[in-house]
Amino acid sequence: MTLHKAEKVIIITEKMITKGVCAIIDEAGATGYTIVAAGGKGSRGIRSTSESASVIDDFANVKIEVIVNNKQMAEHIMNKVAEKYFQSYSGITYMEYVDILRPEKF
Amino acid sequence: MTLHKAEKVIIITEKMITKGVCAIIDEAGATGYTIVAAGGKGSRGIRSTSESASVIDDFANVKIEVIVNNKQMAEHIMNKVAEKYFQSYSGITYMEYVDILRPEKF
Amino acid sequence: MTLHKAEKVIIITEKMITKGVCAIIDEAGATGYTIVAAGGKGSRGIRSTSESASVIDDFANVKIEVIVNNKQMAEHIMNKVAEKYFQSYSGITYMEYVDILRPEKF
Amino acid sequence: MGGMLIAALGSHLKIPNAVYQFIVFALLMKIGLKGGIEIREANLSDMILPAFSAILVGIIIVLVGSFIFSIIPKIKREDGYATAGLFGAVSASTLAAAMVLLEEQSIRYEAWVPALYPFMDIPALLLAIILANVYQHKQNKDADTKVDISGIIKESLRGSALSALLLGLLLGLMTKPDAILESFYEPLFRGFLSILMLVMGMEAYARLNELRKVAHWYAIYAFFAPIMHGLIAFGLGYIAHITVEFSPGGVILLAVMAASNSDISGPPTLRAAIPTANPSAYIGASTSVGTPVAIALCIPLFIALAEVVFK
Amino acid sequence: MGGMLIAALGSHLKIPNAVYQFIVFALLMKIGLKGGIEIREANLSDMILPAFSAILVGIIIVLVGSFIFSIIPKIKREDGYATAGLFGAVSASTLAAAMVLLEEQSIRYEAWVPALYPFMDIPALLLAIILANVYQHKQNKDADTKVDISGIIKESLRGSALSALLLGLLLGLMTKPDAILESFYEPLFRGFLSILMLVMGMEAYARLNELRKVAHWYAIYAFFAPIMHGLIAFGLGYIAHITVEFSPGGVILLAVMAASNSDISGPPTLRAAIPTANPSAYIGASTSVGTPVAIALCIPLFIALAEVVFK
Amino acid sequence: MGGMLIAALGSHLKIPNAVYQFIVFALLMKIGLKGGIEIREANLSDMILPAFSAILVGIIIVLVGSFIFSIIPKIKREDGYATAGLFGAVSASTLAAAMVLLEEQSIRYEAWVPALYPFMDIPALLLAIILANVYQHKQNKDADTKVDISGIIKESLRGSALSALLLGLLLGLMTKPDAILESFYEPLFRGFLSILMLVMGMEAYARLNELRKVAHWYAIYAFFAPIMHGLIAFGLGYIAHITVEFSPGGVILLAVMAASNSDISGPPTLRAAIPTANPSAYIGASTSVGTPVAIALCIPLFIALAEVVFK
Ligand SMILES: Nc1ncnc2c1ncn2[C@@H]1O[C@H](COP(=O)(O)O)[C@@H](O)[C@H]1O
Ligand SMILES: Nc1ncnc2c1ncn2[C@@H]1O[C@H](COP(=O)(O)O)[C@@H](O)[C@H]1O
Ligand SMILES: Nc1ncnc2c1ncn2[C@@H]1O[C@H](COP(=O)(O)O)[C@@H](O)[C@H]1O
Ligand code: NA
Ligand code: NA
Ligand code: NA
Repeated sequence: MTLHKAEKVIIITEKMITKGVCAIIDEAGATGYTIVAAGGKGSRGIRSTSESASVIDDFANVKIEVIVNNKQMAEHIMNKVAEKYFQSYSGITYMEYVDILRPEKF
Repeated sequence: MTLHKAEKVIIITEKMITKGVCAIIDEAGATGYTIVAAGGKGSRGIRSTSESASVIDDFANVKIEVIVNNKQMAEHIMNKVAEKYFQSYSGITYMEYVDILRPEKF
Repeated sequence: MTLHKAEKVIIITEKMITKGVCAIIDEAGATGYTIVAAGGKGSRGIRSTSESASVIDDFANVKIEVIVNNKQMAEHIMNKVAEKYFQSYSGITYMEYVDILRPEKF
Repeated sequence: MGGMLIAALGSHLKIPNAVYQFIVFALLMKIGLKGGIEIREANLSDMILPAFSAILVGIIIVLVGSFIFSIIPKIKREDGYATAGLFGAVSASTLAAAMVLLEEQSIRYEAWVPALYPFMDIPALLLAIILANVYQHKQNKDADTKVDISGIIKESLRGSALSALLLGLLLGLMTKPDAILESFYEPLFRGFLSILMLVMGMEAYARLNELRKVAHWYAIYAFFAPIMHGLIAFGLGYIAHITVEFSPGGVILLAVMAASNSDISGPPTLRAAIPTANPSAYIGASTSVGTPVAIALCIPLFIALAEVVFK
Repeated sequence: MGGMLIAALGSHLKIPNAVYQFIVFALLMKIGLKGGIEIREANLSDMILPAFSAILVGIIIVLVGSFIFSIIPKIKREDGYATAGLFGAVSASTLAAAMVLLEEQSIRYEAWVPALYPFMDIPALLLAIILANVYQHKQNKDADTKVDISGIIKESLRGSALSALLLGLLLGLMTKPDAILESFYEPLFRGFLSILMLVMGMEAYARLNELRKVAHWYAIYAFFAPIMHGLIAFGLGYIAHITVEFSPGGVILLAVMAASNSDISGPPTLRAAIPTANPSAYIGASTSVGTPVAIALCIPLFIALAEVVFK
Repeated sequence: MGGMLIAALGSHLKIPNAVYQFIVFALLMKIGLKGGIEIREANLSDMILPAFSAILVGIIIVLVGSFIFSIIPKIKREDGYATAGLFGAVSASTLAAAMVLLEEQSIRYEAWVPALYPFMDIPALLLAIILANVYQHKQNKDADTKVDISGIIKESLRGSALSALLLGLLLGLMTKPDAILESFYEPLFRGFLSILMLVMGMEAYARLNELRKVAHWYAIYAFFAPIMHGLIAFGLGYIAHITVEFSPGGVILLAVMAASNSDISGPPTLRAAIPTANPSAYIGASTSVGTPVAIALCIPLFIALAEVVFK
């Protein structure tokens, strides 16, 4: 077995723009993504993003992860998302290096 | 304080085979694992794995993370899971390097 | 675009001490954190932490992630949490290296 | 019922999101079903004037609100449009509370009146969004983004709140859901509503903090606007009373709709369509001040007013 | 009720998973409790023939279906077995819809009939799984995996749907849950069912896409199979009517069970036990075509047929 | 109803957490509302002695339990305090089961009796926490952490269970929620309770494993303690019966409260306040042994006893 280097882009942002972020990911040519419900606190206050999360037991953020086999694509996704959304919506994005099993999948 | 290098194996796959994947992890000798509910899109379409997730508000994938202190064990888990399940079920697996606090725990 | 190195601290522990852990994070000077519901198995048994998770379909752990721009702060958070809580509550903590987009945010 | 509003200070009590969503769904289905059944049997011509009044009220509220905020210094224009839009839109829960009160006091209303909800809601949201977008166009002239009106209408109809209401309406119009309405939705109605009121009360308290961070003007607007909006609608409703015998209860409900501000579907719609507006400004004001005023002050006020006027 | 099926096109309306699960649980408990109470008082010998018919129908459906798919070219054998198994299995919601309709039209049936559900469901799933496994054995002869029949039975009894039904049955048999049944489950039954129908309607629409990607044969089978299966069961039920005075309503319900296909417990069971079968094939066909046909076409058809036959 | 306890062995049936939380909320609101309405009309002086008895029972249970565990060798002191606290605290679901049974057998009780819940619950938890903290102080003398009594009281009042009950009480006292109580909470009460019993039964089974890992003494205590606690409370209740005509049903409920152990709010409160105690010890014993004994053995026992004593 050999593992191959790849990049993982992580975007943590408001649930309501999930669709738009996923569209950017698809357009960039990534083969898929994974979404997890999240809560959090950032520069805009505790769960600043949720319309009604203080009383209702809910996570109003999402954490979206994309594995890509190509650093440029990774940076492209990060830039696009930050440009389009992070002025008006709260969110962060960062990157990690991972080892993948089947490089042809990504 | 000293941190120690370790490996983290991540498996993203259909919820329904969680039990089988965890059995492989246990058998491999890992000390534990963490499970998170996830949704996603992969080569098999949006949330291809969920029997009825299009209308019902639910995540039908799981993200399972295992920290191990031994690269061979990590690769063993990845291979076993991919071999046993990834022909019939959708899923991906990859690995990251992490720094752990108490190596004797893992 | 340039990416900057940063540290990500991950803490996986019982849901009920979330507040306390977040207080430690805030005190340490981190700019934010992200929380995800998780289940798991560790040295203290399957989902040992949940008061009533065996029958009720629920995750009783949380996974808290903090991105910091400063390795000392990262280690400080890990130590503080481990010291204060990991004798009486189950939990693990580890660290990863990530590349961030806007270093001034963290 | 109003008394439960401020109750749960500091408590750890939380309502699971799934339950909250289901309660909202059930309330809107109930209003829709009932409305649909009634429209089936109603004289359509009776509905024209009240429906037209609803549209008019929605538009007036947004125009007046936008104007007010535009003359207040240091308020971002987008924030003003969004706030005006939110107060023009309608709250299903406030409306439901008024319905329960009217029934308790046996004040009659045409059962299709609550179904006028979208007639006020959609024009108000739409106008606010259009105004904000036109304003932004003028600011950065190079931008070539067009305002996609039909897209906005579609999105707002597809939102989960309006979907449930319209689905209920349709089912009420086309099928015979009377049995389900009576055996299922009616008994749950009051209980669910009381839980919703509880949630809203806790929410109002929780948002006070947020409100404190934005300009006082929002709080002042949020206090007086519901009363003003309600009175405008009451006046138009009164005209409909004289001309087409619109019932006193109907007039009250129209006024309550005007006084209410959207708590479920409005905020996400506005957030998506006017992303540059600061949600703390409009949500804080409406949730912490506007809604309590609409429920605890306006409903009894308009009932009392109706007793005076229609006696 | 059927009319609500295609309603929510493009809407963002979603039912929380927790609510969906609870509704399914409540429906199955209700059917189980009622069945259990009735079996307590029923003449066991009356039940033998209908129960036996149910088993027989389940087996026949799977055999016939497997045969049909085996002669269609380009269909993977495992997909065929899984589809046949799904159509042999029973849908609690379709069954519940038929129960409500019979009650509305006051057509009497023995209250233990719905409790025959597992008698048709389990043999059908089991047989499909065994056939698929035996087939795979033949393919790769070196493999020494055995077909674990008792394991499959256990797993299918432990599934959340059958667990709830059997639990209800047991409680109905052994305790006196009449009060709870009447005050809690009965009033919720219709409302919950209508919500389930709504979910199924939206689901059917959403799955159409998936269906388009697989062979047309699935859609054709899914359209005709429910009618055929129902008629077979109607025939067997008619024999039971003549021999042991099985009620007309009972015959109809037996036919509806046969016509229905499992929407809750069947898919995951099959997915786990025949992992090589493509779920898009069997789920798409059953959800988008089979279920609507069973509900909107077969139920009225069999009621009409009963009126002709039993007059 | 007790019979459903051991039912669902090995089944995959799970109740969604959101539904579970809502059920608990509804049960406690119902008890609170009813209690509040009744207290409004009750003679306050009638309540003093029973309330005082409740406090006394809570304290006695913890003192006796702590003493018992302190003389058993090899039991960590903190574990003993926590266990005693849990058995001193009250289970809303056990209490509700007793209420339903009393109503079925038409044994009358003052409707404010269930509202005595916090009078026994809070002192018991509080005393256990204080004892454990004082003990720890003595152990490590250098530590300067103080026992924050008012903080503990506040936290326990803010917990979601007590919040819901107190909110219900308040609303019952101050508003007129009779309509909602009757149309919404009453019909749901029994059904929700039966589902809660189901959950508790499955939970009891699941926890047996955990229990096996800790000392036998916990199981022995958990078996006998409910009976003993109930009898103590029955005795004190009897005194109140003689002196202030406390009803026989009230005496039974007081005894059941004492016999019960907290299953919803107690465990997290103790876990947070006595973190060094091992939750497997106290939760295993109470859930797997204490609760079944309280429900299946103590409730009928005390009803029978009341029939003997009060005849
Ligand atoms: N330093 C951080 N570490 C981890 N997550 C963060 C951090 N800062 C922000 N986040 C996440 O990103 C979301 C949006 O952040 P912001 O745009 O700063 O409000 C927050 O709600 C958190 O979930
Ligand atoms: N490139 C990717 N990045 C992140 N997650 C992915 C990616 N591809 C697949 N996944 C996840 O893995 C699951 C199964 O993928 P697949 O087997 O390709 O259908 C998907 O539902 C996603 O949650
Ligand atoms: N080796 C591991 N890999 C991943 N997660 C783990 C591991 N060990 C423990 N955990 C997580 O940490 C939680 C507490 O672990 P413990 O304190 O060992 O009981 C568990 O419930 C898991 O969610
Ligand atoms: Na309005
Ligand atoms: Na069938
Ligand atoms: Na007790």
